[in-house]
Amino acid sequence: MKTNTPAILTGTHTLSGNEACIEGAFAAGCRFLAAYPIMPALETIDRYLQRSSEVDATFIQMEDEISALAAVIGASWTGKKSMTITSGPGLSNMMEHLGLSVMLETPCVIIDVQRAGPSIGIPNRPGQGDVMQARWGSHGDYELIVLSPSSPQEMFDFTIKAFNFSEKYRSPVLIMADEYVAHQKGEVKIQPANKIKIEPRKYFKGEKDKYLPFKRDKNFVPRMVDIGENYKFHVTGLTHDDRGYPVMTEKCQEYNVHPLLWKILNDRDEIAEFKESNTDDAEIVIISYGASSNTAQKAMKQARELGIKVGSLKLDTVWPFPDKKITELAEKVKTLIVPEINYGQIVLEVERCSYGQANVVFVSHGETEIDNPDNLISIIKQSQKEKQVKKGIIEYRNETRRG
Amino acid sequence: MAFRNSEGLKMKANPRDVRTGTYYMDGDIAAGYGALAAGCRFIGGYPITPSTEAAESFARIAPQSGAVFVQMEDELASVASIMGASWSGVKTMTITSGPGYSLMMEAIGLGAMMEAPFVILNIQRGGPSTGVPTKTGQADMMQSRWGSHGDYEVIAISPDSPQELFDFMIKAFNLAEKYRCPVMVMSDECVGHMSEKVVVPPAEEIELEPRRIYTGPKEEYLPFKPDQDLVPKMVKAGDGYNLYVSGASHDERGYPIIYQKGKNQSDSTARRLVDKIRLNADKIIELHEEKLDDAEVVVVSYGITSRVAVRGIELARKKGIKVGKLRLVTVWPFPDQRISELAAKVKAFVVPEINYGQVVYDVERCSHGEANVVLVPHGGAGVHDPEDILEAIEYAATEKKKIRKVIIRKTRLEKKVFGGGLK
Amino acid sequence: MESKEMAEKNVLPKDVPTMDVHPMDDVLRMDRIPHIWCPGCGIGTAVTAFAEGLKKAEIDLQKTCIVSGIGCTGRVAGYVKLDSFHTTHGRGIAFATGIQVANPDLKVIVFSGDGDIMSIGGNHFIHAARRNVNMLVICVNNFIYAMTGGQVAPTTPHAAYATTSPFGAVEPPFNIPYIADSSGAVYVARWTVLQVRRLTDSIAEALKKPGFSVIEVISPCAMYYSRINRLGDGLDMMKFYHDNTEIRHGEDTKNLDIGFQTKIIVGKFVDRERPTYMDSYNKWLSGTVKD
Amino acid sequence: MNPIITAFANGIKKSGIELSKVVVVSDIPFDPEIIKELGIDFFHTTRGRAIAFGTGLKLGNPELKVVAFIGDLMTIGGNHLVHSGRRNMEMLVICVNNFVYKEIAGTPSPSVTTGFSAFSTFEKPFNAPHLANSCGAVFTARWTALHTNDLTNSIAYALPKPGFSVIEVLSPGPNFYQDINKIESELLNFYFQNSITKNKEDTRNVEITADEKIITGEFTDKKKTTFIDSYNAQLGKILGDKFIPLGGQNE
Repeated sequence: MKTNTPAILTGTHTLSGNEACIEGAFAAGCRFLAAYPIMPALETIDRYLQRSSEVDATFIQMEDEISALAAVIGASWTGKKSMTITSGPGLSNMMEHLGLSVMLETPCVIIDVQRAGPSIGIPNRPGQGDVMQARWGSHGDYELIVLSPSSPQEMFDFTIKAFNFSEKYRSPVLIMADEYVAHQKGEVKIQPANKIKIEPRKYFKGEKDKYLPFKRDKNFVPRMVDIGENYKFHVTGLTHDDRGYPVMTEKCQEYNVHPLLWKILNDRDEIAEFKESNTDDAEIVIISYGASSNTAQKAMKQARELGIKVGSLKLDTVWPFPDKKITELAEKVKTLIVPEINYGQIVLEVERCSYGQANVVFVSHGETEIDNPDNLISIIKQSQKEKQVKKGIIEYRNETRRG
Repeated sequence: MAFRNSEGLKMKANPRDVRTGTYYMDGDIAAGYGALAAGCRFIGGYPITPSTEAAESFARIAPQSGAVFVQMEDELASVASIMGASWSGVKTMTITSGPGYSLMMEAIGLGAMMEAPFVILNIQRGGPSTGVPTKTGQADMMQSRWGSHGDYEVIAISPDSPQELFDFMIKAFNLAEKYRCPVMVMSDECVGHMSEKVVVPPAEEIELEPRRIYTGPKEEYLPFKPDQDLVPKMVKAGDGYNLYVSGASHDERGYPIIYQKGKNQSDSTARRLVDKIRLNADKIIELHEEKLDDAEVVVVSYGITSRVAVRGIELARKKGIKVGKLRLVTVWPFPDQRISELAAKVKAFVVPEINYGQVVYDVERCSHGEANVVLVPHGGAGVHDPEDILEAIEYAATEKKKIRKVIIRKTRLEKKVFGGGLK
Repeated sequence: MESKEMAEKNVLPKDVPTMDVHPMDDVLRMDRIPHIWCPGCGIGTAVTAFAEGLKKAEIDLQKTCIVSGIGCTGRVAGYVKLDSFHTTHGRGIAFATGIQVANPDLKVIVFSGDGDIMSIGGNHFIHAARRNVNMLVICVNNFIYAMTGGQVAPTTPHAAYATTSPFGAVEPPFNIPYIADSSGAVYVARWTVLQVRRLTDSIAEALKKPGFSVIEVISPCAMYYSRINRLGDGLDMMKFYHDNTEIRHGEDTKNLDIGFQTKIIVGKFVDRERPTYMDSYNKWLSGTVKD
Repeated sequence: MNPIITAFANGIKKSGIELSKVVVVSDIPFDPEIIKELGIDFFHTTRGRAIAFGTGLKLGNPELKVVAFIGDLMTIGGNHLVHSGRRNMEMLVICVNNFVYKEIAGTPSPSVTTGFSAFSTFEKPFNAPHLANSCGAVFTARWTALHTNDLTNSIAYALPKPGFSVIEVLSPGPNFYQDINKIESELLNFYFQNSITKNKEDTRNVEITADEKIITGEFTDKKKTTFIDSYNAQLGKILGDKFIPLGGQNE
């Protein structure tokens, strides 16, 4: 399946992360956006509106973020690829419907341009404080896919990837960008339409009266139909059987919810993508994602120039977490350094997966350090002094310079 | 734990609020009694199964004590209103379950940021989404820690009986006042709807933590200037302190830093919010330990599961397996250190939870590869089969290899539903 | 089938015609019957009226879908044989807005209760009315949260009892038609479940009307509202409706307050024309909007 | 200073209410200097929740005079507005309506993405006084920010009035941090000059449309039992002596 050409601006452009995200969405076939404006994601809606008449896409500004995600889920069932865009406070409001989209197995994409939190925080500064929230923020058990772009180009690529994942696994997919990436201008290469791989929706093709909305295939993914095709299906947020009818038993809960997790976990090695550099001979590996990976790259280069064997692992996919890769690295290297624009979230996962095999050093950094790796370099040097493996997360607190 | 505020003042419950006596009541009702005994003066709530009985019990007894239950239009309003009430100088809480809890997420961040002391009682049910409203679950545990955006820390405690729902309401209010942060009582449908003996002690036996009220000169008051333990002192709205309290990142005066000049203005708000809990964790954490002296396997559990686990432990002990019990009374902040100590000593942890793995990952994290970690999952809408826990203990005791991942057991239920289990 | 057997056993007179299919078979999900509603509840009647109305309106059922929230009435979607969605509490209208805007060919019905639509979903209600999104909202008002066990609702009449207002409700209730009217709904009616024929006609009429239509259906809750307030069973409530309702078409919506066991004014109050959301949207897109 | 704040400050003074009992709850940040100068308490909450937050403040301490400033025209917090109106919660809501006109030359066209305009251009805006009136508010008024005297009087009147009052103020950019800029003051003038005052007008007729003059004035002024009075009366009736009325007890 290929998308229509007018939606895809093949060529090289200078775009901000926010704009690139919208181009990615159009390229992926997104035709419905429901949102509530919020800093620092405002430019996305601007761009979407500018281009919406060219690509015949619909926009509705809802009264709040709760209804925005509800409308997106509804729209997705009409057959349109749908998404919503928000930032931290909005994502918090969406938590209930994140659960609904998991339960209804509705493909949709949520773009979260993170800002400094908690609560209102600092609307115009970047943060990475919503990463754990993305995984755990709604009640009940679920697994979902979270991608974290670090540049406008990735913002474009990952948005397409997000739509593909959401269709493949019939699951909400989150993109955790941040204010820095969203407002950063950069070169974005857009491939011709025939080079962009688009995952088609998994439609049911059998007889109409045989359709069961939650009958799973061998990968635990059920087939979908659109509203208005005379399938007369029923779906519910209650625990349900294959027909989508509520059944309030322990057995049905197991039958319904357990595969929801495994449809993602089964493919976790495929989904969990990362970029590795210089890890072969490394003694220290910086594990980063999103805007922080820009800092990490710079620090790695400078450290190598100083003769320190530093490698880098950039997580493209944050959830599901690449457990195995981290364990593998921990067994090989002395120290894992995790810089994040928060006060310790993914570092907990790194600590978990390192099984006491390597020192885990956490660096809480601010936006000024995205361009300036000095602090990270000094922490690399400090961490070299550790003689043996310490339990727990090491944080060199004298160097807290958030801002 | 003795409840003393920083001045060493002690406070007893008001006899008017305490319905002293011995009752046979369900956990939800006990929670309502507990909240009133703790001095709660305002509940903004919204009905949701299976937590409504708590609101109903409070609504019946509150007006005679000058307290009020207001049914708000939704959970968003409930939690926002209790924060307002908290700053007006009274103790407040709200009552909810999974879906309502999800709606409260934004405001929990606001509560952390405004450092308003308040309590949220979450009677967990089967999820995700609407799930199984009338049956139990423990799948909101991670949500209670991570559900709102940005960095913050909360305190979460998990009762395992109606008596504890009463006691823990008091404990929760005391913790909230002491640390000025949202405190979650993470109960579940099973405990909430379980009827047992509940003893409501006389008022003089209930110690309450008074609010950390600022008493110095008015002009010198800074609403977010922390004490030694990183918790600031509070005043009431309407007392002429000219308060400026903001949900935006703020300085000690409460003024948002976004509009202040200078880009390098350090944002220390969130740092202190997390530190005030992390650095006080030792004082907050409460654990119940049984038979850990000689234990080779430790069952880590909380809430209703800790009672189900007892049966599994008994059966295992009968078979001669040295198994102990660690019950997390305080789930957040997580007892990193204690788990770490135990990991160095024992062979394995067995973690039964009514979810597909949440707190188990923190157990895994803190065991640093020194002990195996075995998860006994349960999807909700019921509790574990003790046999499953027994088998997990047996397995954990015999497994010789160190396995570097969470070992997820296939339960009887899973085998029954999926014919041998999911692949 | 049962009736056929009964006829064979001579329980029924011979000349009563029997049939193999229930007349509702094509609009209701018979595989989900029996339903969850209590004896004496009025929601079933409302559903019957709705099913009849659907047929009567002669709209394309394939292009019709139904969305419910949570609650007793929230279960309606599960029994109606259309593309049906049982969503989260209060968000039925928001969900339906997404469906309607993404595919304007569809007619969406939101069938839910008073707590769902007016309390937690109040914001979506007034905003969808303001936008005039093309949908029919059927709001069954039983004056109480029945699914959770009888808590006070924003429609509970003043001084009526409920479990969370054990000493009588202290808040005045919403006048649903008034708020719908003032937010911009194009069709507003109120009926009790006693007036089945009028309710059916009203539903059929509203289904064909483009724009945001609201029908409030007053229904007895024999299990909670009537029991807590000692008003008898469902039948007693029907008798009450019979004696205490007055049809006043075109009545000014501000006069439609409902008190505790006071007279209920029913009828069609608002029927006006306004451009729907999609009309305005398309006009705006094509640049013909007055600038 | 923003003219709304000036009117607000004068209104409080005129009403004679003790300043320390006035609490402003807002989802728009105010300049701390303003709050200092006013000498009142201020809470900056998340978007849309100011009224709900204020409800808690009022019920926690019924002596307080709660004023909620809402900025985004009841978009996200619309539900709290209608329900507080229904309850008749004692509170003054100052709703800063920044619905921007396209007609005025030289102004940026109001697009949804400016972050200030609450609605897409083609959507019909709420008739705020009518909505407030229909859900039960006891006092509704609309002024532009330049109706300084009228606005002051309305605030001074509504603040001590028991019940839920809503004053809609037309003003560009609900920004209480800086002085208004040139474009904003032009807009303000435009509002002012295109308005016509009709006190006691039926709220049905005060919708803001592109073609007609903006109707300003005090529209609703009625008496209704407040939430707290109703609560105390109802529970007092049923519980008798056992009942401790709200606001009556001293802790």
